[in-house]
Parts: sequence; structure tokens; C-alpha cells
Amino acid sequence: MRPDEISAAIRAKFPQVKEEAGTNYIIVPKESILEVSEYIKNPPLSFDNLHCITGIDRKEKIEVIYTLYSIGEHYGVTIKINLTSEDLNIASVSAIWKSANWLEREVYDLFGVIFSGHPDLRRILNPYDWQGYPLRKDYSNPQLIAKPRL
Amino acid sequence: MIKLAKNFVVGTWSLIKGLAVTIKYFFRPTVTLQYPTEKQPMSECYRGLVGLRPEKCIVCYQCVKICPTACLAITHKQEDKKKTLETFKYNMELCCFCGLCQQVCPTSAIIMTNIYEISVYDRKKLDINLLDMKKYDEWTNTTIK
Amino acid sequence: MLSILDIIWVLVIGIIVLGFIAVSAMFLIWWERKVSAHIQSRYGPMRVGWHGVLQSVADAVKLLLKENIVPAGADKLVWWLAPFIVVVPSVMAFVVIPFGKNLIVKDLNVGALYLMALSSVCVIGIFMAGWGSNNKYSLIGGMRSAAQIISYEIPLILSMIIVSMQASSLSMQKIVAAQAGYWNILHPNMALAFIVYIISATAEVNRVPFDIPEAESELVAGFHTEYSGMKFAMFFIGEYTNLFIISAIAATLFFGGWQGPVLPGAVWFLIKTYGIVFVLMWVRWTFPRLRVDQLMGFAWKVLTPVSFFNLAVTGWLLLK
Amino acid sequence: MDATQTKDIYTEEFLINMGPQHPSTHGVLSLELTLDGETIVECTPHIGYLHRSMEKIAENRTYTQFIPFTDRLDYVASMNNNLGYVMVVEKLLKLEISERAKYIRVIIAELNRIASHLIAIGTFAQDLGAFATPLFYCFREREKIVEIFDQLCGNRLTYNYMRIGGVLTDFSRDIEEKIKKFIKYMRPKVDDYDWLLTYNAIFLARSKHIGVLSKEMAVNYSITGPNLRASGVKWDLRKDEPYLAYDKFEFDVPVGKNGDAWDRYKVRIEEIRQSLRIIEQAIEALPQGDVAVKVGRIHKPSPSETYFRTENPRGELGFYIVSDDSVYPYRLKIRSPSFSNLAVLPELVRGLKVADIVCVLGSFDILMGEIDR
Repeated sequence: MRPDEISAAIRAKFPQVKEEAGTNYIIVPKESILEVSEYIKNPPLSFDNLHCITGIDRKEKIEVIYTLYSIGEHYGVTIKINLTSEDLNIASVSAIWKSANWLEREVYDLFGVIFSGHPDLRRILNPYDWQGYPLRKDYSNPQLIAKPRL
Repeated sequence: MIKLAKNFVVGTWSLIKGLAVTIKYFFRPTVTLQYPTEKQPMSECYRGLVGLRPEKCIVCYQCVKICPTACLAITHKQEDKKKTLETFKYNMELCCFCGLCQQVCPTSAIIMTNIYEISVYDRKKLDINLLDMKKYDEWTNTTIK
Repeated sequence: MLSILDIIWVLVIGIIVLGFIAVSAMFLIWWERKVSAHIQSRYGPMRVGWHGVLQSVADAVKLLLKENIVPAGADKLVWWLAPFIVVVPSVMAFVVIPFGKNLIVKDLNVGALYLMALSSVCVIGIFMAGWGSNNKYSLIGGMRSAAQIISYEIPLILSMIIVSMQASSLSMQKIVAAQAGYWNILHPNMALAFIVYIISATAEVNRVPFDIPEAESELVAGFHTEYSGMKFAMFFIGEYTNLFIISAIAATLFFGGWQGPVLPGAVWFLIKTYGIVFVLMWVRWTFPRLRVDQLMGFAWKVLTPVSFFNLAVTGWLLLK
Repeated sequence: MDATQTKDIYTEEFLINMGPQHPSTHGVLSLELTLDGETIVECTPHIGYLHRSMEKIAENRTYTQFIPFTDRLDYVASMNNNLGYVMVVEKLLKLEISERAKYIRVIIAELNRIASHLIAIGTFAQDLGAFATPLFYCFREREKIVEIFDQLCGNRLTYNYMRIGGVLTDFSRDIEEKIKKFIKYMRPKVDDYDWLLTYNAIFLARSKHIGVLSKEMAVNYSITGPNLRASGVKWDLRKDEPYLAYDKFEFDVPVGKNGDAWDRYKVRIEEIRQSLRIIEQAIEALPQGDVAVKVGRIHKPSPSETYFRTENPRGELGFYIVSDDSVYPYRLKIRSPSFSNLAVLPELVRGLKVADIVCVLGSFDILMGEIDR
């Protein structure tokens, strides 16, 4: 299956899902992440491998990006979820893909996105008592080395 | 029972094979060096401490801009159009020996020396002015004889 | 009544034995480092003396000068006593080891039994060290050591008994004398006993592949994690003295002891002993370590039945 | 102790902290173990002792300046990290590199894969108690590779060799000869490892049927690399999504049967053989040409985002890179293989002995520099 076919298949099933312009990334509203995940995990799409979860701080919003692959079928899909900075709650997919457990903890640690339903949502890379979310753009720490002059 | 006996024989034989490998190398010549007295020859392009040939420097600031860890700092004097170096600070505590500065230098003023024995007792010694390259003699002398 | 002469005699013997132990332990440490180094394509110690022969002396001086750290919460008395209880039995074992025809401190008529008794005292010291350190890794190491040594005691003793049966004596000199011209190892049942003996003895002195009490990659250093300075050195000396002793016993029981042509007895004895020590070192630097349950299983399921079987066969052969 | 406790046997679970300083946690990993005797009841890993926030650093460096930092991710396989990073930047810039550079990259990446697997094998044997001997043999062989790299780029551990648009230096005749000699030297050594370790009875007893990772579980936990293949999944990016010139070479993808610690070890041994095959073919067919495309030192890609993954010795290393109008990446996410590989550990070691946790951990070949980033 080509990326556009996968995207079309998902959009046919869930009308609320959109496609990002210019790419084949799929934008899922945050309410429906669980049902979409449930659907694409199982055949016919069978995305059995949650490869990576990325957070991006876009200042006005925080994007959470799920990179998924299917080992058996040799294709992949990228799912995007936009979160406004007022409401950073999102359902955890760690019951569907076990690998989400640590990946979600990492996004929580670095961006402060709260994954509800996660079995063990603690900080992972930073110390447990760390203040702030380091990868946000407004994070500041006096110990940070400034950008090299260009 | 036959299987058990077979396992026993195979297992014992595998242990003997392991012993054969170790005794083989017991009689082979050693491969290590007696470090402080014997030293490994460094390759020609070895990236050790950063060195400077001040007469070649044209104060273009390329090295300062490319350095990923900001360990170089230059000040210069402007005399009409000609720039001359005033200080060339090099903080080897931060240096990651990536060789990018050597690569960007248009006049090959920055070179990577092959000095790699750089442990000191005083941190201040790690922040040096490269115009005074005599400091490096001290480094090479600190090695154990 | 002890005369002055007797006391002087005891003192001289004691000094000779202790001196021999110290030198032999240091030599073995250096030798092990050299053997391991050459197996691994390295040089090993090269600096102190010719090819580093004096390295162990330098290490001993260093350890003597080191601060003696007592861990907080340690059971002081137990902690202090443990290294002595490990070292003293191994020193005592030298009493009955025949180095030559007349070169033996005291040829006890219960020699072999005496050795068996001593070999199990060492475990108490190791367990005390594990308990007294107030460290969980040490405790696990001590526990493992107790379980291991108790298990391997049985095949060890059984295989020694077989030799005693053959010689119909427990005295070490008589066992040696019984092998005149024909070493025990040349009998098939004795060869089997030797294999059982050497495996259990390796386990007894906690060497790879049976070094679970101090399993470096699991328990950091096992029972001697918390020891430093001379106390650590005592564990070390105890370990290498034990290594010498098990090899010496093997040489005595199975390889004809000090008997041999041309060369004097003591030289033959040392050649045989160090030969066995070399094999043990060679094994140590080759094999991985067994797991606790596999180790126990091996002792109870393989070695013990085999030695009982061997015992029965030997008895039948003798009665026939 | 009161009467009730002496009457009924009173036992208590035992909590030990393994690490962050421990001989066999492969760096600064801390494992909180709850033990029942010697049996593991619960295992909680604590990571982050080596956290340098590479992703934040990346946002403050230009694309070229970040290459030295990728050396410090997986410091045993720096070349492969360099490769993964420059490939994602090239994908972002839509840069096509020369054929010779592709071949050189393949050779270098495979050499470093061998070096990395050698360390994995050596430390795994060390964890199982084969004290130092296999490790020293592995280091002896690795030294030959390191010498080649030293001659090539001037450093022995953190190479900084790959460049956006090519590589730093071209192969000289001397290096080609050295690589050919290395292949001849290495082949019998791998057989030696087979004799010394692979089929050794004690080694088999220690590692067979320990830490069995089923196919489904491996995929579900997003395990990648040799660890995935040991579970019987035939998935190798070099074969399935070929990048560089991998589709031009003939090689097999070794897979395991049971997914136990021994299979993970065995897959690595086989991969060394396959890597040697790839290098041999590549060095024979090395095309002529330039090794680097002329590009500036400062790159300014158009705003876009892209994800690319390469097959690292430890699994799939992915970079998710987002660019904006500046010369700095807006966001760089590093998807490190060891991070995902370690996540499965608590589930695997439950019910095993203390000695086995070391075995399972060693067989996964994790590297803390990459996990903590």
C-alpha cells in the first residue's frame, strides 16, 4: 500500500481524521486517538510497531507525532495530534502498543503532555523532582550554553 | 539415556575446544604495548590538541563560528584594513576534538597537533592562549618517563 | 613436658611454614596474573622487578598501608574475625602435606580426615564476612558460598575416601608410599575420583566456573565487597593458599606425591602441584560461570551419585 | 522477634539497588530489584544519569555543528550515528551524494558494526563470568578497525567522519589494503569465538532459554536490530528498505529461533560474518569519483519535517527532524534503539535469578549514552 492509500483508508473509516496538506501525515483529533489506534493496530492495516513518539512545541500548540510501521506489510504511517497549550491531556496508547510506555513517559518528561490512562507516568530522563519541561521553547535555565555566534 | 550420553560427550568436547583456543593464544606473541615507554604511532591526520600558527591567521572568525562547543574565542586589533590577533583563547576543557575548525580554516593556520596526553591537576591550565604555544612543551614534558 | 628445644623446634617450623605460605601465595598471585595476561594476549605485570615478579610484594605493601574502612552498621566482631577464620585453616592444612620423604611437619595418622575437616571451616569465615559487612551483595555472596561449599563437600570427601581405601590408611605419607611406581591416577576408578575431586575442589575454593560467591558481574565482589587494606589481602592470601593446598592434595593423592625419578622429592612435588595449579588457572580464564541452581544441581545430581557409584566399585574391587 | 513470627516462617522481600555503579549494568543504569531469595519479583529501571539533552543542544547548533554530538550518542558505533544523522539532513535538503561516497559509507558503517558487535559479544561473555578473556580477544580485533578509522579520519572513538553531502576524506590505497587484510584476519577469529563461546556447554547452559522474547512481544515493544531478528522476525532495514548501496550487495539476514539470550548472541556472531561479506563486495566494486558534494557549511532547508531511520548495530536509529526558516533545526528527535530495547527488560526478567538479569541485560547490548541522550 502506498502512503496515500493508507491515509485514504483511514479517512474513509473515520471522517474526523484529516490529512496534512502536502504530506501524507494524518491529523487525528485528540479525542479519537484511541479508536483510530485500535483500528490501525489490527488487520487489515496491522500497524503492529509503534516506532517513535515525537513531541514538537510549536509555541501556540504542542504536536505529538506517532510514527508507526508494519513489520509484516512493509509500510508506515505518521499520525499527528495537535494539542493546545491549555489542555495537554491525551489518552495513552500504551495498552495497545507496549512500546508506548517509555516513549510516552519521555514526551511527558520533556514536554509536559499528560497521557491519561498511562500505567506509570513518571519522569524518565530528568530527575524525578525536576521543575519545568526542558524541550519547550520557553524553557530557560541559567546553565544552558547560549547559541554559538554566527 | 543415549541422548544424555551424547549430550555429555558433546558438552565435554565443547569445553575442551574452549581450552584449546585459550592455550593457542597463550603461546602466541602478545599484542599490547608497554604504554608510557612504548607509544603507539599516531596517524598523520590525528586530531589531538588544537594548535595555531599565528603568522598565518587572517582573523576571519570561521573557526569560532563553526566550533560546536564554543571553546575558541578571538579578540583582534583593527589597524585600518589589516586585522591582527590580540588573543586566541582555547578552552580545551570544552574541546571535543571534532576537527571542524581545522577543516574550515582557509589558510591552515589552525592545526590539530598529535598531543593527546592532556591530564592536569589544575583546571585553569586547560584554558590557554594559543598565541603562546610554548605552553604545549609543558604538556609533552608532563608524561611519565 | 615440652622442653625448650621442642618450643624452638615448633617456632622454627612455624616460621618456615608461614614464610612458605606468604611466598607461595605471592608467587601464585603473580603467576596467575601472568598466565591470564598471556592467555589474553597481554603482558601482565612488567614493571616491578624482572617481568614484574615483585609486583605482589608492591601490592602487599600498598595494602598494608591502606586505610582500614569499617562499614557503618557492620557487625564489628564478626566482621573483624572473618578474614582470620578464612586464613587460619588454610595455614593449618600445611601440617599434613608431605613435601618430601621426611619433609612433613607432622604425619598425622588421620591426615586425610584432618584435611576434610579443615576444608569446611573456611566457609564459616566467608559466611561471617558476608553477614558482618551489612551489605546485601555480601550477604547474598555469603549465602551462596555456604550452600555451595556444603554441597561440594560430599563429592570431595567421597573421592578422597576412595584413595584412602586403596591405601588402607588416612596418613598422607602412607598414601604416597602406596603409590610407589604406580600412580593412583592410572587406575580408571581413581581417574574418575580425580575428576570429581578437582571439580569439587575448584568449587571449594570459589574459582571460575564455580565462583558464584564473589561473582564479579553479579554481586560486585560478593562476600569481600566491603573489605579493604590488609583484611582484603588476607582473603586474597587465603584464596591462593587454598588453591595451592587443593593442588598439593591432588598431587599427593593421585599423582604419587613427592615420588619421581632423578630429581629430589620436594622438586617433584612442587612440579606436580604447580602443574595442577596451571590447569586450574587455564580453566579459570576460559570458562563462563555457572548459575547457582545449575551449580547445586551439578553437585547433587551428577557428582554425588557418581562418587557413590565409584565408592561402591572401588570397594568391590578391593574385596574381590 | 515475637512468637507469631517464630512459629510461622517469616520471610521478607529483599530490595537491592543494582547500579548506577555496578560492573555489569553497561554504564550508569540503575535497576531497583525486589528479590525473593535470589528470584526477581520486580525490576524497575531508572535511567537518565547520562542525560545531556542532546535534542535541546541540536536546536542550538547548525546542521553541521551537530555532527560531532551524534558521535556521543552511541559511542561504540559513532560512524553509524554520523551516518544516520547526515542521511536525514540530506533527505531534508534533497541532496544526492556520489556513488563512491555511498560505497565508502557502506564499508565504514559495516566496519563499525563489526566493532560494535565485538564489544557486545565480549561484554556479554564477561557478564556470564568468562572473565575478561573473550573481552580482550574482541578488543584485540576491534583495535584493527580502530586503527583503520584512525588513519582515515584522525580519531579513535568519536570519528566525526560523515559530512552532509559525503565523507571527510577519501580512501587511500593503503587503507584499502588494510581493509582487505582485516577481512582475511577476521574470518578465522570469528570461528575462534565459536569454539571458545558459542557452543561451550556452560555458555549454553547459562544463556539458552533465558529471557525468551516472543515474536509478538518483540514487535509490540518496538524492539529492533539483532534483538528483533533473534526473535525470528526477518526484518533488516538494509534489506527491507535499502538505503545507500545496500541493494547492490549479496548478504543474508540471520534470524534466531527462540528469541533467548543465546539467539541474540548468535545473531550478532552471524552478522559479523555477513558484514565481512558486504565489505568484501564493496571494496571490490568501489567506484571512482568524488567523495563529497560541494555544499556550504551552513544549510538552510525550507520548512519541512522528515523522519529517517538507519540500521544501527543496536537497532534502528531514527531521526525526526523539523526545520524552519533558520539555520538551526527547529526540533530534532532522536529515536534511539537501546531506549526501546531496554523498556522490555522488566517484563523479561520477572521470575529469573539475579545471575540471569545480568545475562539478559548483556544480551540486549544496551548503551547508556544512547538511552539517556
